[in-house]
Amino acid sequence: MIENILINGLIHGGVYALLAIGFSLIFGVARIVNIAHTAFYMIAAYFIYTFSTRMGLHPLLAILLSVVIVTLIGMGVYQLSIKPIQEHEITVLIITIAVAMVFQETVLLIYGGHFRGNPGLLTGFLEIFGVRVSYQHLLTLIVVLFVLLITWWILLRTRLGIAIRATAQDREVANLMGMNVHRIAMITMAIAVMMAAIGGVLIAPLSVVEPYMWLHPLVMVLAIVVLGGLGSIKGSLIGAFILGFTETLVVFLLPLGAFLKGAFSLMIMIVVLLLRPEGLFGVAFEEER
Amino acid sequence: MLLEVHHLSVCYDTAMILNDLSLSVGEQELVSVAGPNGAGKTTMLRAISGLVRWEKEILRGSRYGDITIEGRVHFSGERIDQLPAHEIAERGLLLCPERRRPFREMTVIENLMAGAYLLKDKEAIKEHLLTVFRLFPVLKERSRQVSGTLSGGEQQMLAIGRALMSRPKLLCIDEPSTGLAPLLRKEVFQKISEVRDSGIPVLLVEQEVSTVFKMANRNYVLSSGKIIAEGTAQELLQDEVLRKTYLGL
Amino acid sequence: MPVLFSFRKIRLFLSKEIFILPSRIIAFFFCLGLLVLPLLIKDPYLLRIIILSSIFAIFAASWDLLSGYTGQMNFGHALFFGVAAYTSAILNLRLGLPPWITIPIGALAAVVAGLIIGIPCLRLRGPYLALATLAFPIILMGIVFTIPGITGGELGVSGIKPLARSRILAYYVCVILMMGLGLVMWKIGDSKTGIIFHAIREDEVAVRASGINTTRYKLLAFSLSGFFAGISGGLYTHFIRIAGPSTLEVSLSFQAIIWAIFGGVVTIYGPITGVFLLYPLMEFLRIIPEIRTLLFALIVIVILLFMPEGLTTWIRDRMEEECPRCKVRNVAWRKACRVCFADLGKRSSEGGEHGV
Amino acid sequence: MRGWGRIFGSVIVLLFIFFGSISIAQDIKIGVAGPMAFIQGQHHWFGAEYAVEEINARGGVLVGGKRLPIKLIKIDTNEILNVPDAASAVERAITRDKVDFLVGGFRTEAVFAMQDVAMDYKKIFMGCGAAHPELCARVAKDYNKYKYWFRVTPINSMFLAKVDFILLGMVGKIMGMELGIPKPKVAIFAEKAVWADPIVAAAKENIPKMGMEIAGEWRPSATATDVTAELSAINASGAHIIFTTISGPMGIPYAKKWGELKIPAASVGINVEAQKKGFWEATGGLGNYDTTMNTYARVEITSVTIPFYDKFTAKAGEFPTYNAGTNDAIRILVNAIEKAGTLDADKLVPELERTDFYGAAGRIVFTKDHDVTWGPNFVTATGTQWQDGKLMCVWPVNWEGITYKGAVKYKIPPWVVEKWKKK
Repeated sequence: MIENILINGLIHGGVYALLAIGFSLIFGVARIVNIAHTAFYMIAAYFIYTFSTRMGLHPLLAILLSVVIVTLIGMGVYQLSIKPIQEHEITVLIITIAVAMVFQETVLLIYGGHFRGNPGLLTGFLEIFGVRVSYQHLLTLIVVLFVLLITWWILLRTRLGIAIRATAQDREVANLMGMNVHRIAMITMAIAVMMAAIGGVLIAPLSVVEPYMWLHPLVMVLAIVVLGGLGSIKGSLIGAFILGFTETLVVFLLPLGAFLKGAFSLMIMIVVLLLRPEGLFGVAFEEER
Repeated sequence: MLLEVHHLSVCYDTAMILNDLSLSVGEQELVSVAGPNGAGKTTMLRAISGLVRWEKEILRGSRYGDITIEGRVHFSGERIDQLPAHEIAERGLLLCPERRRPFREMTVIENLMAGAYLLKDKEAIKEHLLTVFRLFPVLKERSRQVSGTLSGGEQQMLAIGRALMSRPKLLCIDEPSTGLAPLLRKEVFQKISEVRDSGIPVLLVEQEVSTVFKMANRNYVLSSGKIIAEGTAQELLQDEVLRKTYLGL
Repeated sequence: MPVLFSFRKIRLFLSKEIFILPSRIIAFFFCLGLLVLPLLIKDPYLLRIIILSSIFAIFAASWDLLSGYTGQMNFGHALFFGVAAYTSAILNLRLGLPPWITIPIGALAAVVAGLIIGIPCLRLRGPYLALATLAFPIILMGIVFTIPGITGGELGVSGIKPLARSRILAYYVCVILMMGLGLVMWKIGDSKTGIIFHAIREDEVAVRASGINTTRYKLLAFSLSGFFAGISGGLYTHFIRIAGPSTLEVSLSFQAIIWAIFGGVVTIYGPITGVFLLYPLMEFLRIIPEIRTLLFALIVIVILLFMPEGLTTWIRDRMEEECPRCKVRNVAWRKACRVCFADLGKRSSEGGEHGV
Repeated sequence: MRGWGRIFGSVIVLLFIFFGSISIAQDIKIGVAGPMAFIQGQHHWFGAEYAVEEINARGGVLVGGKRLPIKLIKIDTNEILNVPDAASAVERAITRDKVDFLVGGFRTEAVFAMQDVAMDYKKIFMGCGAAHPELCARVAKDYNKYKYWFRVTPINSMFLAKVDFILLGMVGKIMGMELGIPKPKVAIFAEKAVWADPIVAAAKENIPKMGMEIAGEWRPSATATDVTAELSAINASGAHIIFTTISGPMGIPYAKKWGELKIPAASVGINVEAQKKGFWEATGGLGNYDTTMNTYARVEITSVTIPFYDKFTAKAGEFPTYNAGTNDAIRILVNAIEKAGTLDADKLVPELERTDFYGAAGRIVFTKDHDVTWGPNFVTATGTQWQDGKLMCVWPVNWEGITYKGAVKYKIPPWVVEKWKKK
């Protein structure tokens, strides 16, 4: 039981972290609430389905192709439909909703509303203390943690990472330090979409691939970034694991209330906001400009 | 002259913040600009460093109305008022903004590295870091601390240090003494004159006239977006009207 | 003769207040058109589309009243709609109350919901508020599913009395309510309260500093908006004759935002225009059902890329101009203001100083 | 003057509507209402097309000495996403496309709304997709208004539960015989949805009566995508059988994880995803041995079942699910029209009430409240099990004297046998 909670919590938390960190980065760097963020995750899952199940490519090649294509799509969307009207924050919001709708409808048109599954790289399971854990889960866990570590390293240790974080915290000062905020926003968009795509590719074998699979993660990601504090990367990471574990715990400990896991996570978010209106690691608003 | 500002005017919608302002800063100089609240001191620095243009671009077409900028700014003989802020920084004009604004979630050392963004040479970065640490030993002590938790004085040192990391040709500092205790103010001003002495000219905007005028080579007095007086500390402080009305002495 | 007198009064009113601005002329003929339409065309399907458009127009305008005017971004506007829909449906089904009682009670329930979420959300600002409000309908949906005995779970509450005996009657109820409530909301936006709402959006700290209790005004905005959204929710329930979880879905909240921003916010008439263009558009696109939503989304993207401030705002700014002195709107080609006769010539940088 | 004009105008409009729908008809228009972007709507459509192709091939429907062809109108209700959209779509089809009859419907919340619209226009609506009893209970409550509604598929959710328990009992009995488990433990695994509630309640009451034991109850969200947690808990509870009630997408990850982790409990009940052909691909074959209730199966329920099943599968690339009942619905409708010799709905209703029709799903006879009759020698529904890539019929086998030709014996998953055989 505890092992299960641990592994499931880590996987959920990890995938949410992949999505939430990207969302948070874009929000910080470009001040965009990107509703389409998890839609990238959805189309990545469809790409991997197409490449591996339909076309029978080697799984690793399929993964690589899916991530690269989705990243390019993400950059295209930013360049064509977000950048031109970036200053109208609320209009950008609608555009991103519409972009998500476009993705969803395109997928629906091509694949229909069928629930698709994708085979994992590995089958079989490992028995740890009498608890069965599938290899696919373990693999996913390792990859998620690995990607998170790489992201962490990029953000913390490289020149680009420092520029991204600086821009996320204060665009104006970053500009003053000689950082080309527009270019950094573009790079950030690419990184964020790539993380979402990796999340989608990883989740495809564990879950159902369907055109609406972006909605629940979207709500969760929004809850996570608010919980952790908008624009705070540390907050997103910790928030993701808090809510990932909350979901898992609710499922395990309240068998009758498993359908409440979404509502539960959101209530946690609201309670945190009541105590700390700027989220766990957010900057109090008087400070920001 | 290193920096020359000619007839600069800035309007936010219909409100005129700067009105035909001209000033200049020479090599090796520390120049101060003083004036009452709302005189347009901060806007002047933001206009020179390219932030007003940036703001104009961001607010374009929104309901907050348009920003208009007129006039010319020359830096090392090159016209820079049409350049975006990050390119102005690339040319060596750095602004240390009002209220210090460190990258709060990042540590002191990361803040300094962010300041060194324009440099690609690792050796040069190391060298500049040593220089900054020599100037502000306190930053070395706190280098692993998250900057949001520093005291106000330390944050000010960090902000100046961050701007110095890219070895600017001109450092503009906006109101460094705000919210600091008198003792700390003195220390900050001391550091700023050390910066000038190390060969980096400084354009300093400050309300705390008594200290600044003495240490600056030349001073300007700004009111309602216009330069109303210019000169050394002695010249300006002799003028009774100026002292009473504009400098509050 | 009194009749003649009132006729002249009407004509005076029309020429002084309506036919002075293109936007008002358009609004006038739009309303007139809606009122006479059923006399000419009795197609129930057409009437249905206009009825639903009217209902959603109230809904979108109420979002504007809250989020557009005060800047309190509400991502969970469906909460009001759903609360009112369920309340009126259950009252009608269990107690057999007629629609004209259940709809106002439902709206009051939505006001209560507005207060319940408004109070904890008062401390939140900007995107935090937006994302927190998104959560409430989802939480409520969780509750709806936990008590299926009352709410019917995923099946919803059905077997409700229709809004009116005939389609035309329902049409007039909805259309007239839409116009009336739209006018009321517009007046609120123009009143002193509305100006304070504006001010809260622009700079809340400054408003508080000038001695105004912003908390009270924000709660007022939440309850007013909740009330109007609630009316639309009640109308919807009685028209469709079912209240189900679809009234609480995230997509409905997003729909409201799309309509409002497409039309242009902080105007009230913008969201109404948005609904009256986009809802029938969606119906028209039924001719190509496969790509209907896709086309809808693409149209929204393209139009907003060209008119980021919304459709009506874009058009209005090309037809009309605000007098810099007395803030009254004028036709763009007028040379002097129609009220204070201030010069409306092209403003230059000196022109700004003239005004001061 | 104006008043007269208005009355005159409306009379003309009314006459136009009146004659427009009845006398000028060159063909019979049947609206197929369903979420066309989704598999449910596609089954509605393919089922209807299959029936209409055959009927039109033999010349159409004989009405009053004339043969009229049937024209199908596709009504994309978008009902899964948008309920008012569904009602509008139906009204559009009735007023614009002038459909004479309606078949289809899926999401219960939307079907209620569509039913109301159809009844307002007195259009016969043959439901093929929503199982809620209330839909037919309305006929009993307000006969004059709702008499135009008939349900062809699926069977009422009450009977759905009944079949469900029969399947469970069968598996329990086989496990008892083959593995020597005297009192199998049953884990109740049902999605959290209203339609599943009565089944769960009945399960809690019936399972002990059936000589079995309840190991626990798990109710994940209908839209859950990962049920590893629940399955681990079931594994720990020592259950021998998992009694499933799943209609949502969760059916895929459930079966996948069940097969992958080799949870030692036979899975039986309702899993709508397992009724579909894509299930095998979606689970990567891990859903082998999952058993679900079904409407059709490739067995001889009646003489028309297998041809229908094969042609449908060839055409749609999918096994027919209950939504494909539009096929039987249209045939029933056509029979009634030919017998009554009219398209007048009021005259057709009594004729439809007298229906006794051997369709692909079995012998269809309507109850007093226009629901499809369930029972031996009527529509029974089927039990199907995935056996190595094929969906086999495993029930009814020797039930009330009925065995459909082609049905096979239920197989206990080998890992379940392995786990419990030794004891």
